[in-house]
Amino acid sequence: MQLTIEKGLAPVLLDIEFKQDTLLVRPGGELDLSVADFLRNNLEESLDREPARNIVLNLSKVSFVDSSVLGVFLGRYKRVSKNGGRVIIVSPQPQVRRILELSGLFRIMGESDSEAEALRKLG
Amino acid sequence: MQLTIEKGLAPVLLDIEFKQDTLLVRPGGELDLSVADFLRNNLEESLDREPARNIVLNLSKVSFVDSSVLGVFLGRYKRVSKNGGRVIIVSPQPQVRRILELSGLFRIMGESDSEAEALRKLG
Amino acid sequence: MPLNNQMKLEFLSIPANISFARATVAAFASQLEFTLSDLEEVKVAVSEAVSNSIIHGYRNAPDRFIKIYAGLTENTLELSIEDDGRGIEDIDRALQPAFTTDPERLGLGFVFMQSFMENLQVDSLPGRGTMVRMSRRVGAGAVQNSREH
Amino acid sequence: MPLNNQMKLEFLSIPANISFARATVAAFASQLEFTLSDLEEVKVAVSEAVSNSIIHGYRNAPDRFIKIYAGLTENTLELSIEDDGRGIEDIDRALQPAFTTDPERLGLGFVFMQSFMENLQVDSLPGRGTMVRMSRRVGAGAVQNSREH
Ligand SMILES: Nc1ncnc2c1ncn2[C@@H]1O[C@H](COP(=O)(O)OP(=O)(O)O)[C@@H](O)[C@H]1O
Ligand SMILES: Nc1ncnc2c1ncn2[C@@H]1O[C@H](COP(=O)(O)OP(=O)(O)O)[C@@H](O)[C@H]1O
Repeated sequence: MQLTIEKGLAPVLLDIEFKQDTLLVRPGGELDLSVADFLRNNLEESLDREPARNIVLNLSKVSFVDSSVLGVFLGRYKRVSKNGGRVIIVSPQPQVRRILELSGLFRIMGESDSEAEALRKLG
Repeated sequence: MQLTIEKGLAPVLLDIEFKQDTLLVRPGGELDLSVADFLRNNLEESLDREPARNIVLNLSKVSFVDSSVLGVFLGRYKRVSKNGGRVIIVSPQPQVRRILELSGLFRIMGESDSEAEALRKLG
Repeated sequence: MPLNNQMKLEFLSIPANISFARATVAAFASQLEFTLSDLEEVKVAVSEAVSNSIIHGYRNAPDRFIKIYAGLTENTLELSIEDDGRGIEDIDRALQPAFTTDPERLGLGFVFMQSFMENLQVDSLPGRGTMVRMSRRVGAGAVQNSREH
Repeated sequence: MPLNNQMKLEFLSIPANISFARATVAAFASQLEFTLSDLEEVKVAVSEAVSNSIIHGYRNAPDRFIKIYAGLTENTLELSIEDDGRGIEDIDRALQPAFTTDPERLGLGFVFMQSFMENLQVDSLPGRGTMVRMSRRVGAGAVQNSREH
């Protein structure tokens, strides 16, 4: 599933794929409050639809996150971890990585260098 | 001769070479009032120093010009044309090209696709 | 047309702020569906108006302020650029292509603003300042009238 | 320290303006020799402060205004972000990591501002508004204190 919302010159892309009881989530662009609802709603709908146990969050195309979007990630983490699922973050860019570290999200979510490695860890 | 002035994230580069009685001028970046004096002074000094008859203005790395900088180009055109020299513009980017057209500068200066072609025209 | 967004920007009258001003207006305007080439043209218009305030309005005094107001309707960018500098004696003459009061300059600033934007309006009072207003519609197309001089 | 440059930016309290605001501050700050990574951190701080004004200050009312003031000394960016919204009852508590009045949020906004900027100061009057001031020196280095909660 490929979704785009136009935000001037920086479109936010969201690609969601379901594979091996895991939701592969690939957002792109600058993620802030203006796209938080869009992200939250699409993730919730996907989790409602698919029997997904885990989430792999591929952040390689994300150039910016702030705390509004970390809240969306944490909310989805809470939902899947209730059923024993996990969230693994893949390839965050350095500036995004720093925010994830500072927020403590890295302490509760795992990190992998690639989607394949993340799926191996989860499988 | 390689010159740079730092302008935040958009450094203005200026490379000037003398070849076959022609000054090859290669500026870069966004050219506006804030660099007009820098350009004017460096071009004047080069014209004082070298026995240059013509100027080849390679604009391939220039992403922005406004009328302040066109004034600098026109001033140098006037100086060399007094001695029968010419100015040829090489590879302007589309948005720069439009400004050159609109200003009428293209009517008095020639255009070439490469420095080599410009030098052939002049030689 | 109702405004969907508005911003005001005020900054010191120094040449380093010209690129800042045009980048800021372009970033704001990019909330509409302008093409990159449209935005390049808007940038030229902003650059010319701000340069004029610095050079002509304030005669290069670096401690004065320039104000930009921008509004977005459904499909139009509305802009005004304002200084409280020397002002313009004869606006009609100032608007003529190739007219300039500075022999080092080309007199093309207003020509570019008029070519790249719509509804250019200049208000000015000698000794009080100058306000340049202009707008640009999405899809208005590039250069309307290619003047030469 | 004398200011070498100054700008003020005012814009509507809508989420689309958050990215505009951080891009504008970063463009202005780039007149100093900040690294790209410094500018990314400044952007996060601006994003958090502006989001707070929209969400907490104005409770998502889209017709209010947010003001940003930025000044540059030789080596420092000084910032203030201001709203005239609801204000903060207990500033000390608001500044605590993980404190939030909105269960959907993380309470990390001020943590990020404090980590990425220096001299964070919050002035607020309930019912009157909030002003957040902070600064960032060139070469001040990245995250000063990596908190976890
Ligand atoms: N903001 C301003 N304040 C005072 N005079 C101005 C201003 N803008 C333009 N002018 C006057 O109008 C003339 C024409 O402006 P313009 O077409 O931009 O050409 P140029 O800037 O090359 O002179 C200027 O030479 C100046 O006398
Ligand atoms: N501009 C503001 N206006 C009113 N209240 C604010 C403002 N900024 C922050 N606050 C209050 O401070 C609390 C903590 O802010 P912050 O650390 O950014 O976390 P969060 O935004 O996630 O709640 C907010 O929950 C809110 O109650």
